[in-house]
Amino acid sequence: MHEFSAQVGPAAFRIGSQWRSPVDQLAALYADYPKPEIPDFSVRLEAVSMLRRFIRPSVMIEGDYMLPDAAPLPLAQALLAAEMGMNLQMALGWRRHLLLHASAVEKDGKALIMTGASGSGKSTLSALLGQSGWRFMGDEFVLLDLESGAAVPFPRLISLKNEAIAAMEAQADAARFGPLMEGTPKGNIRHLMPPVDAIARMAEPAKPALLLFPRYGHNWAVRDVAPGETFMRMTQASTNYVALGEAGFTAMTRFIKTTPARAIDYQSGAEAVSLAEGLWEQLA
Amino acid sequence: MDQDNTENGTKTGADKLTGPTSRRALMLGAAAASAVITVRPALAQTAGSVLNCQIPVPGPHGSGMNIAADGRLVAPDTPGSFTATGQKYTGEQVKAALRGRSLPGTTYEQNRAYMNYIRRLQAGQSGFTCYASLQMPR
Amino acid sequence: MSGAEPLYRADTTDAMLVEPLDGLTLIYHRRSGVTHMVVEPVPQILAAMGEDALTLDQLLTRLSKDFDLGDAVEAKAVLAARIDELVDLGLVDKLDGQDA
Amino acid sequence: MSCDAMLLVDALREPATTRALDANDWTALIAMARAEQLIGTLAERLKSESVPPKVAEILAEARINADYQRRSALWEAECAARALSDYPGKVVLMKGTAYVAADLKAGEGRHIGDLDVLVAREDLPQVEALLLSKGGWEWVKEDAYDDAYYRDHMHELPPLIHKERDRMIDVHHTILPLTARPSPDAAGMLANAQLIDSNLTVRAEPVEARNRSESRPSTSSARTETLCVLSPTDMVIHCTAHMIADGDLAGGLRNLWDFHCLTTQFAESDPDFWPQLSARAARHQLLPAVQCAARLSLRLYGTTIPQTWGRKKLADAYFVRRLTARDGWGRPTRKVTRLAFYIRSHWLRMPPLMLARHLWTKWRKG
Repeated sequence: MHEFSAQVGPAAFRIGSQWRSPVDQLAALYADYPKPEIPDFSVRLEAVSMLRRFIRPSVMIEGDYMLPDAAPLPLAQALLAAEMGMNLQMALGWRRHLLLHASAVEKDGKALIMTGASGSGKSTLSALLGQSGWRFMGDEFVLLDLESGAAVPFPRLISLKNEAIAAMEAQADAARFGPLMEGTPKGNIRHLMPPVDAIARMAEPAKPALLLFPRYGHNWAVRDVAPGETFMRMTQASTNYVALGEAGFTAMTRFIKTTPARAIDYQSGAEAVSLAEGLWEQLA
Repeated sequence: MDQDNTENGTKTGADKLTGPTSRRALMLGAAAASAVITVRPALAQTAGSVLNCQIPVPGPHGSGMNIAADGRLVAPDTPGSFTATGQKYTGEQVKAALRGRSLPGTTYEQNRAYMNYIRRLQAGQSGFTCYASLQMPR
Repeated sequence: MSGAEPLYRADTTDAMLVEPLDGLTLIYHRRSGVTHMVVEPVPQILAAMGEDALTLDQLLTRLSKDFDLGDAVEAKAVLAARIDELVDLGLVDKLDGQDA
Repeated sequence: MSCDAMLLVDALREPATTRALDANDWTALIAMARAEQLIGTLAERLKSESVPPKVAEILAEARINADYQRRSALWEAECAARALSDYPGKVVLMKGTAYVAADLKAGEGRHIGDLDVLVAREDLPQVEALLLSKGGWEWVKEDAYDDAYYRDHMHELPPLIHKERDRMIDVHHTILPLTARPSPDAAGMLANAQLIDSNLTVRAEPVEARNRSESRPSTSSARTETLCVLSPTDMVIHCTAHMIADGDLAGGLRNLWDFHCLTTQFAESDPDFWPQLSARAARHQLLPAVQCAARLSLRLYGTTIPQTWGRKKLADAYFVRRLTARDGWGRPTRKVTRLAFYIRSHWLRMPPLMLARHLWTKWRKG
């Protein structure tokens, strides 16, 4: 088994692979991240069968925590499999913070948190803001401290999809991109290493100051979101809210009550960045 | 007791000394309309159970009224508003509309008004539970 | 037992965390670990019940001290439906009636 | 790095053995404990050990999760009790839910999945109807073959799932498939089952079937205290049947840990526990299975068992090989041993002709 490990925010992962290539790719992309002594989670990339290790190799994601019915991916997409495996460990296993399926950036010690359905652009938006004066905190999960309510970064590799790939290729250092994976179940995917500063400061939390529900592909618009709707949406955007019980309830209600929320519709990344910055000036 | 205090009903409702003249009307709603939504674990909510529900536009509480562009219920003769017949949309149709498709049989403007109406649904109104269940991130 | 009316009793107040949220009320029920989002009249019903076991009529009387319930027959029907809902969720216990 | 799950067994038996572990050992131990669904149990066992900071975080997390499972399991039991409040017979909680409901050591940190209950066989239709109509449960699958198979040959109803809560309930009427060779006395188990709020005593006094409308505690209508658990001896026997006489030993380390905790706790409170267990197991035709479990429990977890039971059997070594077949990545190992136990489990459940027919039908349906 080829082995790789890295620490992302408060969580450390080790990845075991029956093939060498995914581990080499991971090692290159996670070069800036610290190596843990003891990982929190184990993820394994395994061949569907002995034969499929060599002939049309197919990668099964396994690990400490798994969902049934996971479909295998071709070896060329093993990097995606590893990322999915790590996300799954967080979604199913993490209980140390209230976990929100959201992206976040930071300025002046305050966090702008963005959440929405797949395709809403929350990931791209956090990457764009991370290139323009904000500290990138994460594009997939935001962790809320159960005691203080602070947002704790989880700056894993940024997972760029489809049109977002070209948009970010125009902005970020070419050396920080992973291989382009075409035709994955989520379309084309290319990973981008977060800015060096984002990784160096990944232990630094920020106070939630604004929550946005971005939606890509609609005319420019800003809407108020009622706290009740925000609450429902956030509980559904959290895979551990119910498991955390009272601590989760307390953290979630505090977050909803103290963080202004807006829904924004936008047609382009530039439009979204200016919308977000405008609302930040006004509300944060 | 003024209206602004109603949300504190749990803590203060029973203790308030209010004479019959100052009693406010309790919003009882209809017997058939649920007054409770229960939070379900996000991962346990399977697509199947999400997609079987439906949302009427408008629900019984707004029958006979029009829907304004921002989704509010307005009088039928309000300029710029859209008629609505209580047509029911499935969770799947609304989910697609949330992703940018139009609700079946609607014009662009009408679709936006209807979707705004759905977004404004409150607990207890027909369709809210369905809408809330569509808010799953994946 | 034929004429006995059922009694209802809410779970104790420290069994629930109640958070008003802009017209809605969030209730975290400690024993089940479940969160409910409720609207009027549910918080008012729970407050009126306190920790006592009440018949529907007794509850109606308590509520009408604070609120105008409109038509009494209609109010009782709605109240019965709300109480059934709360019993199903385990926030209110339905006790066997006692012959008075 | 240790090559099998003896690392986990050692940590559970004697927490002080973890003081010698290095970072790799800890990593392996945690992966194994998660794979065997014993991470919550391990967290409880290591509560007062000083462990590396990262391990402390992982174990604290496991405790949070165990609390959640405990809360959900008890709530599910309470919901079932409410749905069955008009059913006059005993409803007996089993396995993990029973251990936490009765506040037993075996329940501390334990992983709990579905809700398992035991009711009288002749009452199955009534219980099923109440769960479907009043409780909000529904069938998991509508499949004539599986349905008929369950009803004709198994010891439980086809599984039901709750519409809103997405949790399963298994309603059993005995503790082994009807086709299995030992035939435990299910009626006897029901007769000896005790209300949860009565302190568990080894000398189980049969509880009268309650008239629920009168004996219900005044503080609540349908809490878990209106439910029953098996008597101590029967609880141990069920745990054993589940592990040795039925299953393919999947989850065996956890089941054996249950056995260890239950017997240790019951023997501490009653010096006559073991002889009674022996007599009771014989009555249920499960004495050899209970003795096998006791020997394995002694061998792995250091359980104090009667001296006459402790003589090693050749087959015990194979059980140990199977129980500890797990590597430092949490992967199952020893494929041949695992397969042998899988075939054994089917062999124990069914007569050969029926086994062939069962495997054939499953295979055809793909």
